[in-house]
Amino acid sequence: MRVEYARTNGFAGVSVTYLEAIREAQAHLLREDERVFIYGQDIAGKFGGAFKATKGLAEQFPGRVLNTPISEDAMVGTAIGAAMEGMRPIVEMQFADFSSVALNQILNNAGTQFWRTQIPCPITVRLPSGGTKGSGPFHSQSMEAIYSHYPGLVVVAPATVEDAYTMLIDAVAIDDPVIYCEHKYLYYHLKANALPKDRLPIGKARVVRPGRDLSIVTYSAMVHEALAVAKDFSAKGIEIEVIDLRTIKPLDTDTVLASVARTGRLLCVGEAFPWGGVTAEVITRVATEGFHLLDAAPARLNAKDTPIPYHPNLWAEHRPNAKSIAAKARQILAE
Amino acid sequence: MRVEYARTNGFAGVSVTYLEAIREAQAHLLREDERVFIYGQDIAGKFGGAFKATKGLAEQFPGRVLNTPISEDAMVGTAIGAAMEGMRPIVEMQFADFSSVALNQILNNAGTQFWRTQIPCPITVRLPSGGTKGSGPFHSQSMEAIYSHYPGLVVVAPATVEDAYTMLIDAVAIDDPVIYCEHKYLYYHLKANALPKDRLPIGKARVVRPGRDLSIVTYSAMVHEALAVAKDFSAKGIEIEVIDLRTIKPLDTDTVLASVARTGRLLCVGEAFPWGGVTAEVITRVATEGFHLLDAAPARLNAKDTPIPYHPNLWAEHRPNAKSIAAKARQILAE
Amino acid sequence: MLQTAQRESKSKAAPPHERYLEAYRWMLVARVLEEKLASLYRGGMITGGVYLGRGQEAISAACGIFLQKGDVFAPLIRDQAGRSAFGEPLLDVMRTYLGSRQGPMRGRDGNIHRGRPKDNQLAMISHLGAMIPVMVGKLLAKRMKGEKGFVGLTTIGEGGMQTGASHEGLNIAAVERVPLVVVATNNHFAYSTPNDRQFACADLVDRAKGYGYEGSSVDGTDLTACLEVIGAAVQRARAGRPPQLVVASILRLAGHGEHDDASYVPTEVKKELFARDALELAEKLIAEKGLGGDDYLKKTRAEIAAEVEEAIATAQGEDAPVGSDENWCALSTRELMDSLA
Amino acid sequence: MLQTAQRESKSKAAPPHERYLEAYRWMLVARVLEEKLASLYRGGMITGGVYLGRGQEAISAACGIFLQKGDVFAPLIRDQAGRSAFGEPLLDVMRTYLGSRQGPMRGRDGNIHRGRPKDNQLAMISHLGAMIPVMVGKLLAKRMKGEKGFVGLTTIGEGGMQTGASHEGLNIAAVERVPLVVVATNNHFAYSTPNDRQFACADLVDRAKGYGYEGSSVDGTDLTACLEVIGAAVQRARAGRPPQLVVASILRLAGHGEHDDASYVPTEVKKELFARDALELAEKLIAEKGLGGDDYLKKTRAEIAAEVEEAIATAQGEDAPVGSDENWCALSTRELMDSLA
Ligand SMILES: Cc1ncc(C[n+]2csc(CCOP(=O)(O)OP(=O)(O)O)c2C)c(N)n1
Ligand SMILES: Cc1ncc(C[n+]2csc(CCOP(=O)(O)OP(=O)(O)O)c2C)c(N)n1
Ligand SMILES: [Mg+2]
Ligand SMILES: [Mg+2]
Repeated sequence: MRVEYARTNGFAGVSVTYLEAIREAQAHLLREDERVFIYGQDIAGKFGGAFKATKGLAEQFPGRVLNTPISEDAMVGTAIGAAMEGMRPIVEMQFADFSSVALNQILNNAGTQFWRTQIPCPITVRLPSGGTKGSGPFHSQSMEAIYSHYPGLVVVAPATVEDAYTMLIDAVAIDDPVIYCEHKYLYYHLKANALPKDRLPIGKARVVRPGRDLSIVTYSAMVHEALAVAKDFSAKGIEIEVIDLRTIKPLDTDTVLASVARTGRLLCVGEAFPWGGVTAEVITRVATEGFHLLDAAPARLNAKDTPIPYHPNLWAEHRPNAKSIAAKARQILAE
Repeated sequence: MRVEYARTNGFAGVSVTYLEAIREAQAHLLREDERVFIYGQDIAGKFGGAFKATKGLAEQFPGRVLNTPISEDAMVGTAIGAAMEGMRPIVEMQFADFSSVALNQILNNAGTQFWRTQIPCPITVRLPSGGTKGSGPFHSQSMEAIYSHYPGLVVVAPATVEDAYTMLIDAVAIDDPVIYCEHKYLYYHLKANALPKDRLPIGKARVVRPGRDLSIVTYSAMVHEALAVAKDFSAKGIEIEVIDLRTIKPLDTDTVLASVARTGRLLCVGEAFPWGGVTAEVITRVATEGFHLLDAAPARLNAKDTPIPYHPNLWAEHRPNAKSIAAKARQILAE
Repeated sequence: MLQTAQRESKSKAAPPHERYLEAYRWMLVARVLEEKLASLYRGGMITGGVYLGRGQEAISAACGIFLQKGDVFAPLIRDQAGRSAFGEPLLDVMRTYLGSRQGPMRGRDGNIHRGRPKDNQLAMISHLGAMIPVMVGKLLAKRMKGEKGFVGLTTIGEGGMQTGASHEGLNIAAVERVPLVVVATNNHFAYSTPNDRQFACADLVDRAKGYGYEGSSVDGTDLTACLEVIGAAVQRARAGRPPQLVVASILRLAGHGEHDDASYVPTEVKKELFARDALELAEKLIAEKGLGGDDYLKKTRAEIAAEVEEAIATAQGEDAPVGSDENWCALSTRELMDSLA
Repeated sequence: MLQTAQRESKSKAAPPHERYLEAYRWMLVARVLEEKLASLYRGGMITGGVYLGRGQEAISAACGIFLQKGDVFAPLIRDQAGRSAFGEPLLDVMRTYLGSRQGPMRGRDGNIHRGRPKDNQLAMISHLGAMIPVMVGKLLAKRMKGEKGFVGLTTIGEGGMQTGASHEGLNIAAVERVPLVVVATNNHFAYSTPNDRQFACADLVDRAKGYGYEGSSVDGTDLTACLEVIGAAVQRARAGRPPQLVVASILRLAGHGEHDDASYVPTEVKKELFARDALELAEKLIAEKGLGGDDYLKKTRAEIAAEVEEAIATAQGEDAPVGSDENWCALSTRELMDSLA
C-alpha cells in the first residue's frame, strides 16, 4: 500500500499530540484503504475509546469502527479470520495488560498462521502500554518482550509523535501481525508541530542524539528520560548517544553496534520487568556480536521485579527515571 | 514441610525413569501432606494422565486427584483459591503449550497475590514441555522465559531423574507459585538406579561436568546434548564445563560466574525460541557482572525463530543438538 | 467504625423484609461514602480511578447482608454496599483512596482492587471473570478441609460475563458443585458499550440452565425484591443446591468511573423503569411506612456522614507509603527472589 | 482423486434423504481411509498422533455435504468425512500423515492440523475453541466485502465447549449475527474424561438460548437425522437466521488417538443406543432397501479402497522435507525477519 504521509495532514502548524497522531493515522488508514477496520471495546459511537484514540472515527467511517464484547481472545481471533479473508483489522486493547487473555490467539494463531498455511495474517494489535500515575498492577504493563520472544510477530514501540503516526500506518501495511505498543504516558505529554511528511521504516532504530562517551539504548517513554540525562551530562562535557530502538522485533542490531563502536560503553534502559526482555536481548547482541567494541561492562536498567505499584510514591521508585539512569550512567563512565 | 527424600523409595535398586520420579514425587507429597491435591485434565481414574504422570494415584488417594473440564484458566484460578485457603494444589497442564490460555491467572493472579495481599499462593503448575518427534507447533513449546519475565513466580526445569523428584517435592513446599517445567523428551529416555536420598535446593545450579576451556550453560533436555559434546571434546583434550541451571528463576548467577572465571569462555544453550529468554538473560548477567572474566565473545544457541515443525527432519534442524552445539563450541574456542 | 446497622430497627410499622432497614442502611453507607469519594476526586485528592456503585446499592447490600462468618465474598467494582455489609471498615476505603500506607493494600494497589483475603473478602484483579474460579477454589478447599454450611458469593457485570474466564469459572463451579452464588448485574452498559454489542440472548438468566445453575431474575431497583431473591439464592446454595445465578437489572447511575460523564447514555434509557434510583425508592417507602421512627432517614444519614468524615480525617492524618521504605519483594520466600542487576 | 460420490445414486427404492447415498459414501471414505491410517500407525509408518472420527462419520458427512463454494469449513479432529465431502483430496491426508514434502502443510504441521485456508478449509490450531472466532472473522469480512448467501460451519466437542475461547467465539458470533453453524458432538468423552467432569447441565443444547442461538439436537448415529437436522441448520443460517447450535450425541468408537486403548470407557456405556455405529446402521438400511442397486456396498467399498491405496502409493513415492532446504521464515515479509545470532 503506497502511503503519502500526512497528505491529509489536518495539523500542519498547530500542535499534535502522540494520541492525536494515533487517531490521525487510523483516520488516514480508514480513508485510504477500505480493507481497514477497527475492532475493540468502547471504541465506537461518540465515545471513541477509553483514551479517545478513535474519537469521531465511528461517525466518519460508518460500520468500520466496531465495539466488541469484553472478549479479548475473540477480538483477536475474529481479526485473524478477517485478515485471512483480505481485510486489515486493527484491534484496540483497552490496556496492554488485558492482552494477556488474548495471548493464545496472538502467539499461537496469528504468529503461526503464515508459517503453517502461507496465508498472510495482516492484523495490527494496539497495546496501550506502560505506567502512568495511579494505574497500578493491571493498567501499567509493558508486554513487548513476551510478544517478541515468540516467532511470527513484528513488535514496535514508537517514542515520538511522528513515529506514532507513520509506524501505525506502516504496521497496517505490513502483511504480518504487528504488535503496536503505544505508551499511555506519552498520549498527552508529547506534542509535535505537525504530522510528518516522511518516515523511517519499521525495523530501523534511530540515533536521537549523537554522542561519543556512552550509548544509551532504549525505547518508548524511556527515550525521553534518557534524553533528559544526555542533555544534563552534556553540560558537564559528557556526550551520551541516545538510540531509540523504535522496533523491538526485528531489532536493529547494526545501528546499536555502530553506536557502541563509537562510544565503547552501553547502557540499556527499559520500563518493563527486569528478567529477560528487551534490555537483555540488546546486551546479548552486543556481547555476542560486538564484544570487542566494549571498553567497559555493559549495564541495564529496568523496572523492579515486582508488580507495578498503584501509589505514585512507589511507582516513581519502581520504574527507571532520569535520576536512576543518570546514576547508572555515572557508574559505567567511571569504569 | 520437612521431607525425607525417598524415605518411601520403592525404586532402590531397580531403575526409575524421569516420568516415574515425577509420579513418585507426587505420591510422596500426597502421602506426606494432606494439603496436597492434583488438578488437571485426564489425570484421574485408571487413566492417570496423557503421559501417565499420575497413574494409580487417584485410586491410592481418593478425592485428591481430580479431573477438570478443558478449562486451563479456571484450573489455575481454582488452584489459586485453594492455595489461599491453605491447600497445596498441583496443576497438571496436559501440554505446556496449553498454559497459554491460563497465562493470565498465572502471571496476573498467582504472580501478584502475595505482593498485593500478603497471602501466600503456594501452587505448583506442571508444564510438560519441550520438543519430541512429530509433536508439531502446539505440543512442543518451552515457555519458561515468559513465566520468568513476570514477577512473583519461581520457575524450575529439572534435567535429571533425581532433580525431577526432589525439585517437585521442594516446589510444592515453597510458599510461592512455582512453574515446574518437565521435559517430555526425558520422560522415558532418562533413567536412574534409585530415587535420591538428598538434594540440591531450588535456586542452585549444578556443575555437571567440570572443565577448563569453555563453559556451556544450559538446562533441561539440552544438558544431555551438552554433555555428549563435552565427552566428545574431552577425547580431543578439550575440557568443557557443563552447568545445569536447574532453576530458571531465580537464576544462580554465582555458579555461572564462577564457571566463566575458570574457563573464560561461555556458550549458552536453550531449546526455546531465540529472541530473549534464558540464554539472553544468562549472557546478560555474565556480560554485566562478569565482563572481565570473558576471554572471548560469549555465544548462544537456541531453537530457530519459527514455530516448531512437525516433521522429524525439520524438527531435528529446528532445535539445537550435539552437532550444532559442537560447531558453536569450536567457533568460540577458535577465537 | 460503629457497626450501627447491626442494631435492631425500632419501627412499629412492619418493613417489607425483616432486614429491610439494615440493608437500607448499608445502601446509604455506600451512597454517602461514594458521594464523598466523588467530591474528593473532583477536588484532586484522589490519584487514579474512582468507580462507584451508584444505582447498584440495593443489589450489593443484599449480596453482603446474608453472608456469615466463614462465608466468602468476591466483590467487584460496584459493591461498596456489599463490602460494607460484609464488614469492610470505612477506613479501609479511605486509606486506599487517599493513599495511606496503612491501607489494606499499603499503596501497592488502589481503589476497588482492595480486599482482605484473610477475612474472606477477596481482592479482585482487574481482568473480569478471573475471580470466579478463585472463589471456586476457596470453596473447594473449605469442603476438602471438612468445613460445612458455608457459601461463596461473587458478582459480575453483563459485560464481564462475556469473558472466557467467567465461562470457565461458572462451568467448573457447577462441575465441582460448590455452594456458590453468582450475582450478575445487567446495568445496561459495560463502560460505554450497550447490551446489543455485548450479548445476543434475550436475557442473561437464560445462561443458568446451560451451566446447570438455578437461575433467578430480580429488579435491582427494588430492595425488597433483592433481599428476597438474593437471600433465597444464598439459602439454596447453603442448603446444597447447585450454584445459583441471579441476574439483576438496573441502570448504572454514574459514569463508568468518575472521569466519565456517561454522555453516551441515551435520555430515553434514563426514563426506563430499570433506571430508577433504588435508594430513593427505599427512602420513599421508609417515609411512607414511617419505618425506623421519627427522623430515621435524617438521623441515619447524619450518623453515616459522621462515620465517613471520621474515616477521612483519620486517613488524611496518615503518611503515604515511601518508595525507599518499600519492601520490593514479590515472593513470600525472600531468599528465592532473583538478584537482578 | 475421483469425486465419484458426486454421481447420482441409481437406486429404485427411495432413500430416506435425497443425499443419503452421497453422504453415506463420504462416511465410508472416512472409515476406509481411517482404518488404513490406523494400520499404517500400527505398522510404524506414521510419526506423531493419529486421531480418528470413527463413530462420528454421519455427523461429519452432514457437516460437509451442505456446504457450497464460498462457504467456510473449520473442521476439528474427527471430521474426515466432512473434510472429504468439502473437497479435501485424499492425497492431502496421506501426504500429511506419511510426511511428504508436497503435503498441504509441507511437514510444518501434521495430522488433523492440516487445512487449505485458500479453499476456505481452515487449518486448526490445537487450542480448542480458538477456531470459532477465526470463523467469525472470515464471515464478518465476507459480509464487509459484500458477499451474500454464504455460511460458515465449525465443529467442536463437548469438552472443547468448556474453554473460554469457545465461549467468547460463540458469543461474538451472535453479537455480529454472522451466518454460522456450530455442530457440537457430545461423544461422551473428552480424551478420558466423562461428561460429569466436563459440564453439569442436562444437555449442552441448553446453551443455545443463552447465546441467542437457535438450538437443535440430533442422534449422531442416524444419518437421516443428521442430514435433516444439520441440513436445516445450514439452511437457516444461510437464510439469515441467528447462529445455529446443533448438538449431536454419539460414542467415540476409537481411542482418543490410536495410541489410546480407551479402556476407561465402561462396558455399560458401550451398550447405550448412542454407542451404535452410524456406518453399520446406514449399511443395514441400504441393504434392506436395496439402495444403490446390486452390490452397491461392496462395489463402493472397493472403489474407495482403490482411491485410498492410490493416494498412499503416491504419497509414499514422494520425498520427505529436508531441513537444509527449509525456508526458516515465520513472516511473509522476509526482510522483517530478525537476524538472531
Ligand atoms: C478482560 C478485561 N477486559 C477489559 C477490561 C476493562 N474494563 C474494566 S470495567 C469494564 C466494563 C465492565 O462492564 P460490566 O462487566 O458490565 O460491569 P459494570 O462496569 O457495568 O459494572 C471494562 C471493559 C477488564 N477489566 N478486563
Ligand atoms: C485448550 C486445550 N486444552 C487441552 C487440549 C488437549 N486436548 C486435545 S483433544 C482433547 C479432548 C477433546 O475432547 P472433546 O472436545 O470432547 O472432543 P473429542 O476428542 O471428544 O472429539 C484435549 C483435552 C487442547 N487441545 N486444547
Ligand atoms: Mg454493565
Ligand atoms: Mg468428546
